Amino acid sequence: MKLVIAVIKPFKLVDVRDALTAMGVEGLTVAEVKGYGRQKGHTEFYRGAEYAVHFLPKLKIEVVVPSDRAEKVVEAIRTSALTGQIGDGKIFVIGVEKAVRIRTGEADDNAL
Amino acid sequence: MKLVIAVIKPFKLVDVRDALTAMGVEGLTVAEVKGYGRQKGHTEFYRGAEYAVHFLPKLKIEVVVPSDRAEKVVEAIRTSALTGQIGDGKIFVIGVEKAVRIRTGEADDNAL
Amino acid sequence: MKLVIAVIKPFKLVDVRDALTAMGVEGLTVAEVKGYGRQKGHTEFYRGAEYAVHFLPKLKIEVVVPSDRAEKVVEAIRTSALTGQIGDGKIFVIGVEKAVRIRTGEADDNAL
Amino acid sequence: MRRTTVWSRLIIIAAFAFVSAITPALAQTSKIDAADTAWMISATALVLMMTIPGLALFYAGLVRKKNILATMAQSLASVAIVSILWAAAGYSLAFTGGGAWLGSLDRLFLSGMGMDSTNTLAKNIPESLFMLYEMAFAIITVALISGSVADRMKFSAFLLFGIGWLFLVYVPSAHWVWGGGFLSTMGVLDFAGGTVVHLNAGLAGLIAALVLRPRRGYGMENLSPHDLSMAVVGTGLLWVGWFGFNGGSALGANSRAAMAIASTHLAASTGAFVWMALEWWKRGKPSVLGMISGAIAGLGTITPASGYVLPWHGIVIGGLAGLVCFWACTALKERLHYDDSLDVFGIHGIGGTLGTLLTGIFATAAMSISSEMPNGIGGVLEGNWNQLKIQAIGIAVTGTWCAVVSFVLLKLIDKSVGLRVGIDAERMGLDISLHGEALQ
Amino acid sequence: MRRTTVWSRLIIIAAFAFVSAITPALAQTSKIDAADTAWMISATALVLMMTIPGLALFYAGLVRKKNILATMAQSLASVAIVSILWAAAGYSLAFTGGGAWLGSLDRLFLSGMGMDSTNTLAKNIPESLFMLYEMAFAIITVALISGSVADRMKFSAFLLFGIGWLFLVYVPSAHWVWGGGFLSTMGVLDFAGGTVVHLNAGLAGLIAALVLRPRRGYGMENLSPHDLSMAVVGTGLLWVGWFGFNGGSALGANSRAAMAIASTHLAASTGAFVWMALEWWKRGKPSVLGMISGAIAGLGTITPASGYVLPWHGIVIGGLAGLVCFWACTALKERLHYDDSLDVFGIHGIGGTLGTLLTGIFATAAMSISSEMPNGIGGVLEGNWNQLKIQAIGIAVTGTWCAVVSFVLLKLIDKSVGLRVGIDAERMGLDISLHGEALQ
Amino acid sequence: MRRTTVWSRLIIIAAFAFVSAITPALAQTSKIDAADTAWMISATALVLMMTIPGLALFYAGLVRKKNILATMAQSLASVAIVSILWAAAGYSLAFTGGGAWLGSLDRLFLSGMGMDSTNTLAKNIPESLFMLYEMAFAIITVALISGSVADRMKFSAFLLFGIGWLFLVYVPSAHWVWGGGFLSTMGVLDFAGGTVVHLNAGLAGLIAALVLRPRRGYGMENLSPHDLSMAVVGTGLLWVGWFGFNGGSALGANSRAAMAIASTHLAASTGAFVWMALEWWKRGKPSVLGMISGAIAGLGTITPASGYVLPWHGIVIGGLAGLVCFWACTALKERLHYDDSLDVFGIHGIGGTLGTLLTGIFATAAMSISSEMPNGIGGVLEGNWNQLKIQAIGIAVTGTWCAVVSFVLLKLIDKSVGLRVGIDAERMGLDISLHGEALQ
Ligand SMILES: Nc1ncnc2c1ncn2[C@@H]1O[C@H](COP(=O)(O)OP(=O)(O)O)[C@@H](O)[C@H]1O
Ligand SMILES: Nc1ncnc2c1ncn2[C@@H]1O[C@H](COP(=O)(O)OP(=O)(O)O)[C@@H](O)[C@H]1O
Ligand SMILES: Nc1ncnc2c1ncn2[C@@H]1O[C@H](COP(=O)(O)OP(=O)(O)O)[C@@H](O)[C@H]1O
Repeated sequence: MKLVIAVIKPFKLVDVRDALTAMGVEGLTVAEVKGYGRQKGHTEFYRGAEYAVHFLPKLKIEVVVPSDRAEKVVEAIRTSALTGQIGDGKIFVIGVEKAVRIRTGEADDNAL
Repeated sequence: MKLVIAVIKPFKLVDVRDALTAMGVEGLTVAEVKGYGRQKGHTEFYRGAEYAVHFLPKLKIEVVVPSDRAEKVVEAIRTSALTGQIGDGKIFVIGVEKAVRIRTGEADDNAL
Repeated sequence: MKLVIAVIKPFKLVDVRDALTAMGVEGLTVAEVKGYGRQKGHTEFYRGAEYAVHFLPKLKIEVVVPSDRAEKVVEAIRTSALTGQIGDGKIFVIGVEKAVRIRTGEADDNAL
Repeated sequence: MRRTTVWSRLIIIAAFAFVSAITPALAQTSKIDAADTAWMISATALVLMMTIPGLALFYAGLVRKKNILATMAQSLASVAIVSILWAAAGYSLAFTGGGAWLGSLDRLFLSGMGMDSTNTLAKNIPESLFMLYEMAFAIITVALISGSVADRMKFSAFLLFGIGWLFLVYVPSAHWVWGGGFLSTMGVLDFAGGTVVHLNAGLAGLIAALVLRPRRGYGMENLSPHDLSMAVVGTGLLWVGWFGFNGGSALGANSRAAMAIASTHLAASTGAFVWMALEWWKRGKPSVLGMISGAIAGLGTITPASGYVLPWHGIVIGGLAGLVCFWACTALKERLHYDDSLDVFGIHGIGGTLGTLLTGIFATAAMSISSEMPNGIGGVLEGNWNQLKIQAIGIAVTGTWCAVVSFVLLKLIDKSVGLRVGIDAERMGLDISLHGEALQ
Repeated sequence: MRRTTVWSRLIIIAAFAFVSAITPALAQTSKIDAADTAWMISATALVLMMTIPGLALFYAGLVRKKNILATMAQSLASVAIVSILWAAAGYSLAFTGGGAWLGSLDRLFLSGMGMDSTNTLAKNIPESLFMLYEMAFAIITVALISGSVADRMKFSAFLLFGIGWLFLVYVPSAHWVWGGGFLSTMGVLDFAGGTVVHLNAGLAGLIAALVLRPRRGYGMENLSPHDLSMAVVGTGLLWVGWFGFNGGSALGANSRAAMAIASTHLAASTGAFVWMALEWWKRGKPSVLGMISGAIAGLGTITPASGYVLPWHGIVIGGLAGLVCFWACTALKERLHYDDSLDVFGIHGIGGTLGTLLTGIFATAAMSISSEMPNGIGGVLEGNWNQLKIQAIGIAVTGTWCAVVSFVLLKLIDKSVGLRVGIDAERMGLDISLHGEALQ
Repeated sequence: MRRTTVWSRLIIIAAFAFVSAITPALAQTSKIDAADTAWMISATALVLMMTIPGLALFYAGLVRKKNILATMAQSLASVAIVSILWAAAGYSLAFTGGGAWLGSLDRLFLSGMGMDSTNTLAKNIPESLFMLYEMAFAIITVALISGSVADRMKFSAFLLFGIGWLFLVYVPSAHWVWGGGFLSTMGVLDFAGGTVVHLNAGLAGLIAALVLRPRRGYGMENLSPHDLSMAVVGTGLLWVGWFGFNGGSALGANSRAAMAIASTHLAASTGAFVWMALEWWKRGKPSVLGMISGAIAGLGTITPASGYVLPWHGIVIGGLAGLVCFWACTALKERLHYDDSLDVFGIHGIGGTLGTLLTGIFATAAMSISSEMPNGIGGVLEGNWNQLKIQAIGIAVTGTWCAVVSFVLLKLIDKSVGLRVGIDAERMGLDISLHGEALQ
């Protein structure tokens, strides 16, 4: 199995989830993160003080899928999260050795 | 070493932590996440508007342990996080190549 | 490529980011997490009630880098996140099979 | 470019007003009552509190996190700008001189308003206090509109709209109904602003919502409130402040003020209860948002009637308010498919109209006795069907004028500075994109 | 099923009251003082502000995030429902007619309350105002109880309890002490509600907490407050509102009101200071929760005494309040092992009792002079030990009645609709499970 | 060790004061006006509301999440401690007896203050009310200072500083300007506290900020506010409360109070508008923080003038306030490199000074007529250049004394208990490290 990690723009979550469910991915986990990269932040003023905000709000999606579907999932996320503008984010794929569904104890592919 | 990732129901954190410390796991990291899966969410009304809430609050526990203990840790988490109801969550195991304790520079198993 | 995960003390973020950009790492993702470990928490009183707070606020930095640079990155994080006091945190390295830049579709090292 | 336009306009208005401030001033004196003054100062403070922080909290509590400060900014700016313009010309045009259509220029920049001055409309308190009290009404009316355009209107556009709307809609209709204008001569009963405040704000809000078109993601994305507890706090302050709003409209510390507060408080309570009950029955759960919506609906609806009805009428009126406004914010809104973000129309527009009509039904002679009306005026319940007709006319006139002028104003602004922020700004949230700051 | 029960009961009550509203009405007239009216309107607004948003914020700031809206809902619903019932029958039963046990039905649905009506208990202000002022007291007393049952009581059960408790406990004891009932004839001194408000609410809260049993995880899990800053804001509004609560109980704009406010403010300050000092000394750190707890303790404790004592007595009484309530919320609570979620008993129950006793000690003849008591009444400090005995009787009677009736009521509701939410609902939080909404 | 020092000192002060409370008491009686009393009670409540919850919210909304409760704690503690000390000796030393430098000890622990007592400075209201009203001023002045030292000062050190500063700076300067001291005899015009409140607090804040040195990370890390919406709410309450602050300084329910409120409200509005406009022009975006900063600047600046000028003067003064304070909080602050955390100096210090000078320019004879000044006093606009000189002297005297004493006090405390928390405590946040609690 593979763990597909995608850092995307927050407002793209719905599109990505729909794309994934459309291809039968039944579950995923999302976390609010802050991202630093080529996309420049903005400057905030507070009376006399000026602060450059480099970290931008992003969402990190984590989804574990059977190895053979990883390719498709990555592609689905890429297309659904795409705006074409800087800051769209990244997708990373990592190998997963074991998966367990807590409720049933089912393992690996059956756990997903 | 293995990175054990567990997505559990929030109110199970204490049980899981106790189970892990009981077996000598001295550290772990927790993050608040939102989960999407078979467990259905609920509907919220705001005057005329109706919103279906699909993402439910979950906790993601990350703990790195020596390879030989991974099995036991997974089992400990599974039993302590179990309620038997849908939405109990998942456990994933991933290989870790290197671990370092920042304070001391100790590496790998000694760093845990 | 390698995914370098570092759990650090919140106020060290700026130092770490500077150390990484200094060595040419152009992007990273940060998440607010709570950590449990050797560093002891504190006790909070609320009128009659007394609560022991074991989980301390930490930041989790995730950065994916070309395999050959992983060593240096780990070292850079270690030195920049170091205070020498308990609770400084950990660094973990995990193998990444694939990376994609959503905006361009560039893959692997070019995606970073 | 855009900004220059904004300023140039502001400057023109200010300049104009200042010049004309040189006109000779009049000073009328009369017997000022200390007790009435004591209560009216408190009432004025209460009505200002309704906008800041009351309304600012109520509205901010209903939007998403990224728009909380921008929403509050609209209430804050309404206070700042309306106050200055009210002193410059608004008060004079609305409340001095008895023209049928508009007041006089005698008090431009409050010229000639001295220590002993009083206004013939309130001989028992200092004119400066009367001016302030009415100012607080103008402020909240403009601020109320911001709820309809929340999450998408340009701050500059809102300011321009507020300025134009104050002079072209609020000031005239306040004069017609309260300043001795033709509607008051006609006998329209509007104790504290069913038409002038609530109908006007609600209708302007609806027009603005329609012209601006729905928020991005409306109907698809989850646009639910970030922190409803802020809205609850705002409701509390609005409710308490309404004692000054309706009670203060008696312009003195007397039984009428107390009676108005009694019917007001009971209407708010019943409105909250009915809306809660309806949700419980239809959706299985009584929401906090429902309770506060019902309370505000009850308060807005009783407003025009409060000084003319018996306390228990407040229970009936509040109950109807909860029922009708609940229907307006759910069934009606769904049918018509407009995105009035915070339901200013569904609650204030509908409530103000309903209340103005109900005033024609429940008005009680014994309660409405005053120097102008020695025998008081009764409504349908006392056999006077004519009053209901008069009330309807008042609604029709005020509503038509408000709708037309608001529409034209919005179109003009849209063509010039533009009404709506860009899609990226809307996505990022107005706090950052318009004001360069955000909640963390 | 459950809901129907709720509604049917509400309807019955309403119906009953309405029918009897046809009884002939009496209208007494007398000299209304404008200045007193001015202050009492403000005082009424202040006391309403104590509940919304004051208490709503104070309590919401002490619970976990998932229960914030549900906690506010209880304050909101208390306002809505108590107000309607107070107008329907509560006021009439508590404050009209001089029966030893209960008032009359003369003012059901406020029938016969006209412009010039006054109540013999407050001849100088409009009766409608007196009714509203006392209404605000009834509201906050019921709302206070919600703190004890926070995080676990069904909303429907709370409403039913509030309705029953209002008529069976609050109304009678208000009549006994303030409405000319047997306790006032006996000479019990309770200026603004040590027994009627604080002892009653605190004791009912304790009983409810015991019957409901502790929150899930009490003693094991971390149940600490989500956002204490809300509680601080609530405390500020409660403190300021208390000027109307104690100062308004003078029922006029006079020295007595000012003196009552002086002792009240000093008691709050000293209570806050003492609690802070105790925590600093015993725990090494002075907590903000400690300061606000001490302030509320001081305010609750001075309440019955405020109109009868000298300003500096306020310092002594406030100091004792901080000391005793701190002990009650820590040592005592620990020993007795009950889960009174927000310490309504430890602060209001204990404070109200303590204050009522201290009134018997510090009462000063020179301060307590009034039309009813031309020579005023002194306490132990002025050699009148008997007063202390009378105060104790007042506490015993009020407390016993309150405890017994509250217990029976709770048991009845438990058997019918059930008092407590299910375990899943409690875990998910009451905001979502009971009201279908939540903070984000 | 540290704590003991704190307590021992507190105890000594209390003890001393109590002993001397045995001095014979004087009781003057005179004609108390109910209407004036009605308004002044409300005004007192409004001014207390300015500190809690007003200022507590305003300041808490400008700090980082980890310091929100600690910031509120400073406002709360100011209320508790200043109130007690004011009753103990502050009031007596500031407002009784006509010494040129200091008042008398006649009212230690308010001894002799009876039902009918009045103060010669306010013969128309109960002395207890006058004492409370002035108490609220002392409270907020001390609380204001906390903004300068936010995020780094020890709670114990702040308390000690507050206690010393109250008696050594506030009490004397209040006596000089308002209590019949030499500055009032000299003719300094300060209606509601340009020197006594704002200049004093702002200057003390600046000194404290300098002595404490900047917050860790100042200039490097992002120290931006956690939740500006709290600051907006605080601003609303401060604004409304200011009606009591400036309007109440007329000490009665009269035209002067109304006029003072008119100029006050217009100054706040213009200040907010100007600051907003400046930011829009210089930075491209009008911030909410800018608007509220301008409003507070306008309010602080009009304070000394409010009772002596015409309403439209408020617009001019408020505009200048926005302009000058914006410059002070940006350009000036940058040049001088001090870390006055929440700009108490830039807004209150500069605003208070500016306003006191402008009072010497805009003072209008017709407005300033009073029993003491039968013909009123005009300023430069009416040809009286001398008044400007007198105002300058008032500023110089108050400022010098405040600066010197504040500096010495701070140094003494630094040497004894220490002023600043350790670096770890500062990093962890004062909520946890000083008070053992935190927002979640
Ligand atoms: N090397 C990296 N490791 C982990 N996350 C990264 C890395 N580079 C970028 N990111 C994440 O991707 C987000 C977008 O990257 P950015 O360089 O800003 O734009 P783009 O993806 O279009 O090149 C960043 O905000 C960050 O959260
Ligand atoms: N394929 C997946 N990848 C990552 N997280 C998942 C995946 N499937 C489920 N989860 C996480 O596990 C949680 C529980 O899964 P769900 O299907 O709702 O119930 P159950 O675990 O009992 O089957 C989800 O809310 C989500 O956070
Ligand atoms: N085995 C582990 N797996 C994952 N995270 C860990 C583990 N051990 C520690 N951590 C994280 O590292 C943080 C610091 O560890 P701790 O033992 O407190 O101090 P130190 O790193 O100095 O030994 C913890 O708060 C936790 O977030």
